[in-house]
Amino acid sequence: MTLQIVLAISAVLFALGLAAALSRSNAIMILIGIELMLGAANLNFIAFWRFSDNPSDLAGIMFAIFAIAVAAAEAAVGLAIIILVHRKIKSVEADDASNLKG
Amino acid sequence: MMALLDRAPVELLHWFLGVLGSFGVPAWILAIISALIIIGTIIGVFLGLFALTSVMERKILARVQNRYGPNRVGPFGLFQPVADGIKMITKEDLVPRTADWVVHLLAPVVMMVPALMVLAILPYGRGMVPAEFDAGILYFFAVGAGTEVAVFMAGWASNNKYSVLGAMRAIAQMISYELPLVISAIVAAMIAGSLSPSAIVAAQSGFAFGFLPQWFAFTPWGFAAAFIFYICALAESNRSPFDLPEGESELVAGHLTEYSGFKYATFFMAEYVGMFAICGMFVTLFLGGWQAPLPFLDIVPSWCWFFGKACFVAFTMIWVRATVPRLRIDHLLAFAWKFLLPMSFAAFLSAAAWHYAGRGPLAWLTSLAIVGIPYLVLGTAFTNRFAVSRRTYQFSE
Amino acid sequence: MNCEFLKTFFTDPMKLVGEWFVILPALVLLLSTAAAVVVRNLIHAALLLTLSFIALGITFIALGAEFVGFVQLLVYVGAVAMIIVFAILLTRPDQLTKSGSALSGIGPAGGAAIGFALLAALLTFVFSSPMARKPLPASVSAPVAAIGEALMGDYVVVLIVIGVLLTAALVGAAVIAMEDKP
Amino acid sequence: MIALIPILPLVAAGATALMTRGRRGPAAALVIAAQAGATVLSLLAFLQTLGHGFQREFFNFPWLSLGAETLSLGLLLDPLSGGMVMMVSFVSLLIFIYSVGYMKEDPNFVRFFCFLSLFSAAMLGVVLSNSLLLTFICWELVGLASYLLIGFWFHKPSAAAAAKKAFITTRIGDMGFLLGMLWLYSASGTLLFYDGVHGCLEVGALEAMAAKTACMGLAVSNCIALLIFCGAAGKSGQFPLHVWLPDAMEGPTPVSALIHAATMVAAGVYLVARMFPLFAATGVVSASLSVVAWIGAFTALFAALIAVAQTDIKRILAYSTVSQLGFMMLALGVGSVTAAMVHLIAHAFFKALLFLGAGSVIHGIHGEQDIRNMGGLRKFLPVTFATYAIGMMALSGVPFFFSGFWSKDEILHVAHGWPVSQAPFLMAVAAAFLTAFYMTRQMCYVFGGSYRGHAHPHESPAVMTVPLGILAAAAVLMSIPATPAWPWFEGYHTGHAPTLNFSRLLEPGFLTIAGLSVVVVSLGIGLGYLLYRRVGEASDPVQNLLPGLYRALSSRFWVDEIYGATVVRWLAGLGALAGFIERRVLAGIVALVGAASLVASAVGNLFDKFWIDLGFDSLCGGLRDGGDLFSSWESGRVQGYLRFLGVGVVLILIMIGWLLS
Repeated sequence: MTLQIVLAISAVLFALGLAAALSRSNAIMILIGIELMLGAANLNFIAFWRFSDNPSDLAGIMFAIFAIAVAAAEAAVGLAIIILVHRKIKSVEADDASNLKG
Repeated sequence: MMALLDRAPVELLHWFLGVLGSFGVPAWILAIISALIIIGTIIGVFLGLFALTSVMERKILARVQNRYGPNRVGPFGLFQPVADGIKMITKEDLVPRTADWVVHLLAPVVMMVPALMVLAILPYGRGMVPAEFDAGILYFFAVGAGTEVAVFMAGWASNNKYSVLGAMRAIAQMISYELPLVISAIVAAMIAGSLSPSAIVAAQSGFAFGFLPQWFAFTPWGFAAAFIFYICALAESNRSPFDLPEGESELVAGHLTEYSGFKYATFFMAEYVGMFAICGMFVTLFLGGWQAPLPFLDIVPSWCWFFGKACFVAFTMIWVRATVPRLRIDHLLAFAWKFLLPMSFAAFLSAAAWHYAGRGPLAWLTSLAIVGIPYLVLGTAFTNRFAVSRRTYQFSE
Repeated sequence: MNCEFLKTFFTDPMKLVGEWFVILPALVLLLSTAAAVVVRNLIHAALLLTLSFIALGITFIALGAEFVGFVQLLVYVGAVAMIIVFAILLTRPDQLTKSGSALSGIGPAGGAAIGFALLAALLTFVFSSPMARKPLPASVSAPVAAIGEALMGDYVVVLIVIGVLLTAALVGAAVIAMEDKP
Repeated sequence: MIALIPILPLVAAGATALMTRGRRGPAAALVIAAQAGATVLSLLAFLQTLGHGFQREFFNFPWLSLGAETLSLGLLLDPLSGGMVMMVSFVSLLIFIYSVGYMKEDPNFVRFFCFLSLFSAAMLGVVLSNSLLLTFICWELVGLASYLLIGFWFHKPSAAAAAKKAFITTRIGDMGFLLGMLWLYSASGTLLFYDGVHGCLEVGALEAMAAKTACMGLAVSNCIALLIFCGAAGKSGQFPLHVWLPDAMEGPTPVSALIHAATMVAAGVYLVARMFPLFAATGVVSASLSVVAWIGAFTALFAALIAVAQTDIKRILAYSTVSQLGFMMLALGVGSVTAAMVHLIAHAFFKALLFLGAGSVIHGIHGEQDIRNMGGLRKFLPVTFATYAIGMMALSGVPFFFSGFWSKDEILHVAHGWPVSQAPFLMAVAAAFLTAFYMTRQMCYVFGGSYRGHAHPHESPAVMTVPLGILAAAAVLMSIPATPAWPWFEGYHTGHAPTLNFSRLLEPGFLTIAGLSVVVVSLGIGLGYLLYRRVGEASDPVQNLLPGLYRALSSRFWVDEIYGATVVRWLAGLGALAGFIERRVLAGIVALVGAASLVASAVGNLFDKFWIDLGFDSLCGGLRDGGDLFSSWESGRVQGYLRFLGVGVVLILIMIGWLLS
């Protein structure tokens, strides 16, 4: 088992998240895509920690923990915004929220 | 003799594996067999407890309400669960036509899996922990979070307004009560200095003055945390007075409305096993786990103490169910966010003070003050807020 | 009754089942994620996403980061997945199964094309880099105590900042989603 | 201890910001107590600078380290800042007290005091700073406080617009300031004024900067000085950036008095005075100082002309402030820091007095600001009248007993001695004449004749009249240290002990100038009185004089021409032209479009108004077309941006891969 396998898995996960964020028009799906990309990043952190020569250096683990915390905060605020937008314009399509468009 | 009895389950397992080994069975197969035996034993014990509790609950409730309860099947109605089980299995499995049947089918399974999985880290007796690892408490809550998904799946897949509303209520309630639950558990972990359940049990060993058990529930912060944990445990397992999600008068049966037959039985079972698991966690965290309450009672096997205590806690839950009326949803959430959460923070601070004040009489005073003052303030505020006043009805004229 | 198998399974699964213990949950992860991305029913997408979060957590555990795995399960399955579900139910109460298929601009093909291009680029890097061919070192572990020490030691400032961030996010989310007072 | 002077009001501002609207008493008490503390400390600092053989004191501390570079901040106490800090904190204190009465009925009383205190802290910071960076920070804070206070009644659209205008116009100047600061840092390696050896205003750095040439034969020091002067001109309302100052009168009157008369607008003058060594690095007749002198003189005359045509009591004072600031700049430009600072401090007192008097008048007749609706207020507001008259005489430069006479005389004197040209001197004389004239006109309108309004005038409460009295006393007493007979200020700034010598009054050079000035002032006042003596008796005196031009009266500048026909025709024509440029070209275009269109408008004035319009139309059309092109990229679709991002990431990855292989 080499680092390649894990990195390839995380690359696929990231690409899937990106595709979700780019091609789904529902704001919630965009948010989900972003969460997936963050998850892929976390997988990379863990993988590099696992395959490092000095596993007592916990930087990778720490980064993953903090990234999870930040992602949770992001999801909470993002979904709150989506709910608010839905209340104002009765839609969660990202393209419908264009009141500030020039 | 007594020591042997204490270790009886382990010795039995080793003896059996030894016999198998003497027939030349390879080690890795032995390991798998050993694991399967342990898992089977635990599931068997808990399902037996579930059967016992379901009938005992009905009998206790009946006695409280001045009735007899089930007394037809077997001696004292003890075989009632068997009859119930046969009925459940043979009943028709109804699935609404508009339901999302895959999710509808998966929901009880998803409900059962975490309920059984959390049993893996409870220390059942001296040296009897199925899976011992560092972050055991974290594991308990992480896996337990799966229940919420199951509840949502059940509610949504039924495609029924009552079900969806019941599921949403249940999830809101679980999320709200999970915070104080986890924080009060962390309080115990903090004093024990470890997230491992067996280390927490070990930290509660010994007796003060030779007879007082040094359980966490017998300290000011521990008592507060245990109380919060207990209330939250009631709410997490959707038991009265927090059983709004299935409040029959409002929501028929909440997310369980569209379930029948074996699926319903699975849900029912999962809820009881979950309740026992959380009782076991309560015992582990605050009531000294498998340790005897008095020094001379040490002769009773440790696993007996664990199950005895867990059953006692379960009994108090039934008792509460029989006596306390159901809450209203806004009161329920306000109670979690405005009382339990601040109180759990107070318990947290109190435990820190206890640790840094040297765990002596001074520590008693300070931690008592840190827990007691917020309790008085918040309690007074809440009593005034929800004081029973004369009810007036808009259209009463 | 101390079960070596279960203990080893959770703490050093590599020893027992080798790399399959990483690859199996990873496969579940990728399949469920792919399904979540393409499925039209939002609720199904959310449930599949929950499954992929669980699989991701197990992958972390399989890689030896037991603590991070549990945190992932607790936070994502217990909280994030649930608020996503809440958001879905709150934003389309009467058309639960309406697909989010109204696509904009260059459409799903464009998004997928960009995704594939990125994937191709990343995989080229991964498979051409000599560093990535590094074999798995001997078993490592990150004991919870060490993580705790690090959190309260070297990373204490970050921890506090994250705490402030989470508090701000909690308050902010509550304020944002609050009903306007008439 | 010096640091406490700005910190006290800052703390008070912070504490007040946290108070609720209802806590009027505590807020005012806190702010005034803090300001009083700052005043006492300022007095101590000032007394310290009075001591014989006083050396400048400073302390610096590192603020920000970027690699090997360290940015330091510091505080400085020398005679220049000592006198200034005394004036600022004292005038602020008086105006704070006055505000208690003036703002009594405002619902946002607490907010007002919070802003005032913030302003005071920032202004004291500007004065005491020993680092151009700290000066800039406080400078911007002062601008912010000014913005907040001008727009204090933000529900009035005109106030909100005026606040924006003030902020944006000064920002154009500050851009120059910022550029100058950056250039100074790169040229001298420090932003500290003095730190013993390496400060940017000390000999070594100055010589280095004066020796290098930037462009068109200008020394680096002069370029930097000119850039910094942009900032000073913006703050001090020098032509062409003066347009915001009259509009700033939309703010509450104490604000006009404090910020737009006494302190903030003087900050520009103070800045030039502080940076004077840099301006004069290539000699006292450097290119930068010449620009300062010409602009100062032009502004003095130009603003005085406009002031003649105004009818709003506060606007007249505002243009007068612009004009007086021009005088100060002129003094700096011809090389006399002392004359500028004397005039600055004297002006601060009497202009604050005039504004507070105007505020008292406005307060007394319930918010009316048009002088045509006043008249005869001498009887109703006796205290205000008396103090206002003192202020007016000080501003006009009535001889001997008023500070304005001596300080203005000093400026005329140094301008006369400027070797480059006599034109600024003549402009200043004309401006002095106009000053006396328009102040007399205003006095006649407001206090002379009979009352023409409808409200019931009443005298203001003691909390307002007492500060008026104190300021009036100061306006008179300031004449003592300003006379050439006892050149105390000069001695204070140069470090020599002053001696009392009346014979200096009789020197021929001085006598000529003083005589000229007396004549000019008498002419101005006399002419004004002659014309406006009976202004209150007829409903519209102008109509009586020239009924044929009555229609032109509907617009208020045309009033100028009628006055011009009776006084000096060319003068009025110039006034109208100045007013026209002011209103139509500068106010509209400069403030909004910015420095670039200033050039276009100057060219446009030479040719034809339509030519400008045409040019602008095509320019705007081109801009719009370009905007359409870019806005098609800005689709407002968040996913569109995301896609660009994704494509960008892929491209970057491919590029990295290509570079690596």
